[in-house]
Amino acid sequence: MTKQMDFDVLVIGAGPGGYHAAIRAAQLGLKVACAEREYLGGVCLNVGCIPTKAMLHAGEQIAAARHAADFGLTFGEQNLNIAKLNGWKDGIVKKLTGGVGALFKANKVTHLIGEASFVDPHTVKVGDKTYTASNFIIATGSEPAKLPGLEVDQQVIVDSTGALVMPDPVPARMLCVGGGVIGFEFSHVYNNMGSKVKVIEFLPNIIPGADADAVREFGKIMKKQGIEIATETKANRAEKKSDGVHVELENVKTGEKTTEVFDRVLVAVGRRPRTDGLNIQATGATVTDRGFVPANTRQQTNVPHIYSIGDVAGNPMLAHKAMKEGLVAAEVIAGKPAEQDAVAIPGVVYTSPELAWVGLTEAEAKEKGYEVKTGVFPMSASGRAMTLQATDGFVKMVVEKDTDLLLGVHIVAPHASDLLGEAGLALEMAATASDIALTIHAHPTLGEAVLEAAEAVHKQAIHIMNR
Amino acid sequence: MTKQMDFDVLVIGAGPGGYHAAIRAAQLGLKVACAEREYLGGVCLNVGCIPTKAMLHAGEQIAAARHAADFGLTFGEQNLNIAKLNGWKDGIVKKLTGGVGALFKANKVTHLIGEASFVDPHTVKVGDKTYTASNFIIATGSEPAKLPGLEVDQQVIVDSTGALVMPDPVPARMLCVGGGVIGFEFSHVYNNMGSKVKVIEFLPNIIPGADADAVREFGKIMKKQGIEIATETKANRAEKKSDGVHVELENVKTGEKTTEVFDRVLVAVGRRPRTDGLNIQATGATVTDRGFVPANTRQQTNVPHIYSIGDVAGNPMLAHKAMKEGLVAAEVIAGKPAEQDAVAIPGVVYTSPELAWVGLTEAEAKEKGYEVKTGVFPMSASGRAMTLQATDGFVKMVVEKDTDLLLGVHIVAPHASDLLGEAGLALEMAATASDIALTIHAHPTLGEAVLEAAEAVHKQAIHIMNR
Amino acid sequence: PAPATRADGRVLAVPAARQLARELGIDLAQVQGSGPNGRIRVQDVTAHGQGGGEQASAPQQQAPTQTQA
Ligand SMILES: Cc1cc2nc3c(=O)[nH]c(=O)nc-3n(C[C@H](O)[C@H](O)[C@H](O)COP(=O)(O)OP(=O)(O)OC[C@H]3O[C@@H](n4cnc5c(N)ncnc54)[C@H](O)[C@@H]3O)c2cc1C
Ligand SMILES: Cc1cc2nc3c(=O)[nH]c(=O)nc-3n(C[C@H](O)[C@H](O)[C@H](O)COP(=O)(O)OP(=O)(O)OC[C@H]3O[C@@H](n4cnc5c(N)ncnc54)[C@H](O)[C@@H]3O)c2cc1C
Repeated sequence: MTKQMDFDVLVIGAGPGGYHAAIRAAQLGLKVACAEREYLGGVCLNVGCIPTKAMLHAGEQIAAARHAADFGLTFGEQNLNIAKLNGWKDGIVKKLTGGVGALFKANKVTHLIGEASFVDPHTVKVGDKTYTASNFIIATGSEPAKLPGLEVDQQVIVDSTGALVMPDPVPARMLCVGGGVIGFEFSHVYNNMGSKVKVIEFLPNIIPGADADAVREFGKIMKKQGIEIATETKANRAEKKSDGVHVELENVKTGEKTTEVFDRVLVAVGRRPRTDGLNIQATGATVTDRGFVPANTRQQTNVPHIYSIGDVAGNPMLAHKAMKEGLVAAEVIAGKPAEQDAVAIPGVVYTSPELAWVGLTEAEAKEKGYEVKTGVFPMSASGRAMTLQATDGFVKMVVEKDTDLLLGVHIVAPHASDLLGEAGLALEMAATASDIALTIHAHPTLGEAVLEAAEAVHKQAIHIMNR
Repeated sequence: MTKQMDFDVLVIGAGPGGYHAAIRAAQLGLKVACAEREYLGGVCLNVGCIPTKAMLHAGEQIAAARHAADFGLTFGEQNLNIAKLNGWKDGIVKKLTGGVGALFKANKVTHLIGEASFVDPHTVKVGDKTYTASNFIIATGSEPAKLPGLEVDQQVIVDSTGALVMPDPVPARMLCVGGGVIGFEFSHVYNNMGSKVKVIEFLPNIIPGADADAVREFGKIMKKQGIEIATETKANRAEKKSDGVHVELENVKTGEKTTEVFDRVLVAVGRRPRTDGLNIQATGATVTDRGFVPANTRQQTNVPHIYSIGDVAGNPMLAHKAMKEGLVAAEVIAGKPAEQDAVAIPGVVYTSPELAWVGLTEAEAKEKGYEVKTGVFPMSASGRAMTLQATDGFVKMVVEKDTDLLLGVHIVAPHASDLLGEAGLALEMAATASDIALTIHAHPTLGEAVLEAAEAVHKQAIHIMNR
Repeated sequence: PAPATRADGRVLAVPAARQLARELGIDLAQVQGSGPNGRIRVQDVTAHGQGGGEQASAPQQQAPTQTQA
């Protein structure tokens, strides 16, 4: 690497992609800086993955206390101190973002505070200083997409960041515009905390990208828990009045319009890549019309010393994809033979039960020309699920017919995200359904449902009849 | 198989080993009977795995309600209806054992009610009828070991079966004699329900068989939760008096004796194989002095048409081992190339956090001559664990130094049993730590701690400093 | 040479490969594994069977068409 440069690598953005890249590059002996204009940990730690999971846990504990009556445990009146709830969540965020700062220090990553803007392909400006580097990693992430007619004020009309602050009192009526992962996580939180929640989705199905059977099961369970779901529905406009926000909803098939009143409206209609202020043109790196900065499997843009990772590099916009890409970029820069060669990137909706999947859906597998067989095992037949009072859902396995090769695993179950570990490793190791079926799974565990789904592929599940 | 026989296979005992064997044999087209003298589902469903997990869940919900105050959720007075608790647990057991009955019917397994006793190598007597079969599978399980001086009355001095019925009121002072898996599961339940619990263990360490570091961490956490633990201690005798059971305890190193008073004493000092009434001598099958009926990896005893599976066949006495052996025996009888060739049999203590492991402990690996490296990742550095209010514990990975081959995984963490799925599959697939480290794990999940432990093996964990 | 066999006698093979070897009557210790550390995969057993190293005693399974990614 060129001697005169200030850094071997300068990472722009300290989200999960950026901080993984910076730390790994430092571990590999490179001189590293990471510029961040807002907060260490990016969207994920500050206003994404982590605070939502804290809120989800709190909501689930409220539900759990209610269900405890089933086994004879009851409580006098319940009180939720909302200031304390928000503070607890903020405390977790602070601990984790502080942790990133400490890791930067310990790994000798220079933390540059401020917005980075390219001056030329080897120079950025951060605040009023300029820095040169042999390599740059663009990790500037994404931001919520906007919806015309529903202007976010972060009080009554909120995006995911505003929704993270629970108002006091909890809103009685809540509309979630967008039936994707983020929309459902918030809907689940607000529903458990006492809001009457309605989710609307423009497309015919919620949770786009997930397996159709899994989505059907998931939707059924969310409805059973009290969430109203309207697909093929859009929100045209919202008007704030004294009795609440009046939202005009339209059935996109019939064109029928109705107006409903809510106390809080969440706009969760997707995210878009963020490169504003970056002056990326100064580098010559390509930006697509949708604003992404695409990269090859070594995370290089068309300008080889400029790397792009995470949400800004492309879909799926998920933290663990950003992390993987961050590690790959750092290792490639350090001369290691790294590549983003993942067979599959898992997805999770952290509701209760969770919806989690990795690999191909049944429909995707068929589209790709695979002849498939499937195996399904219902959680209602799991002893462990019964003892956890959580028997909704199933494990579905999609397998290539001739070779028995695992193609995808789709789980609606308590702790589904924990069960993904096995499924993900199985896919990466090119495992077959037999490999899973022949592996002893501890009893009684939720993982036995994964085993039984693999057995069901061969029509040899034990705890259900195989058809 | 001989034509004149009543059955192709006659299974003795309908525990998890027996009912798996019977159902798989039927799936493979054999004519099957299963004799059971007490209850479908055996120890596991009736007085073992399942009811304990129900009680553990109930206890954990009590603890969770207390911890909810951390995020601002508080409750008025709490009431535990103990009759309802016991009834709820019994309901789950009934549903599952009823399920086994239904599966027998659907798979056309003939259920013979009564104690089976061999008449000759091809004939058993059940009640006053005799049946012949081409093959027999002995799946008669095990029963609690007794401790001289502490006679079980199932009221104040109980074994695991008596301990499953929670008395009303919950005993104020409880002694658990035996610091193994079963002892700790009950201690955890009683502790969460309000008992002051003391565990005594004869050996220098609790949870024999588990990794020493994991056991140390686990013991620390149990103590923090309020359980008193005394190792190298035995109970000599118990005397029931009006103010409770007076138990003489002895420090086995110093010989020092003290007497302490308890309201309930649980004797959980292990289990022994059960062949009484079976008249196994009539078959010529070997029985060891400790009462086991040993089998080869095809589950055959020295008499080839007589198979032995589960607890009665040998240690470890675990339901999932029994199930695997049941499937193997059934498949071998059906002429399939099955073998009990498991690389590792997982173990779990279903407390909160759970202690779960699969494969070799560090000490075992070294004993076997492996040069090992290890990687440890603490749950306190896991974002997901923070949101679950459960940051105690760690994931430890034991790996062969030169080859990076995974040898064992030891987990003290919430949902540790769910994380075992990945670890177990990895061992069976002969995976390396790199295979796990290179696999994308969803964020934020507890499984990331498994990933990070694998990275730590290579001194490349992201969220801790690597030494 | 059979590098998949370890000093402690364990043969490094995935569960489905072990099953297939039993089905075909093939001694895993004779199979050359193609994975890391000589780990034996299903296709290694199939290839060994077809290579005539051992006489297959049962109908052979279809070889997986897709190799490890
Ligand atoms: C509510 C919500 C919940 C989510 N839950 C999950 C989940 O459970 N699991 C999951 O996998 N994903 C989840 N996501 C998505 C996840 O947050 C993103 O995929 C992830 O944060 C992307 O990481 P990143 O490093 O690419 O970018 P980001 O996290 O967006 O970080 C980019 C960083 O770059 C900084 N930056 C931008 N431009 C500049 C500049 N010019 N100079 C300096 N700094 C700059 C920003 O301030 C920001 O800190 C969630 C998202 C939301 C909104
Ligand atoms: C409190 C407790 C908790 C446990 N928790 C777990 C756990 O979480 N996970 C785990 O893996 N293991 C656990 N175990 C161990 C597990 O229960 C046993 O390993 C398992 O039940 C063994 O299965 P089996 O089929 O070999 O025998 P068993 O379950 O013991 O069943 C044997 C059956 O045979 C019947 N029988 C015996 N003799 C005859 C005869 N002559 N004629 C007819 N019928 C006969 C008996 O009535 C019985 O139903 C636990 C055990 C206890 C006591």
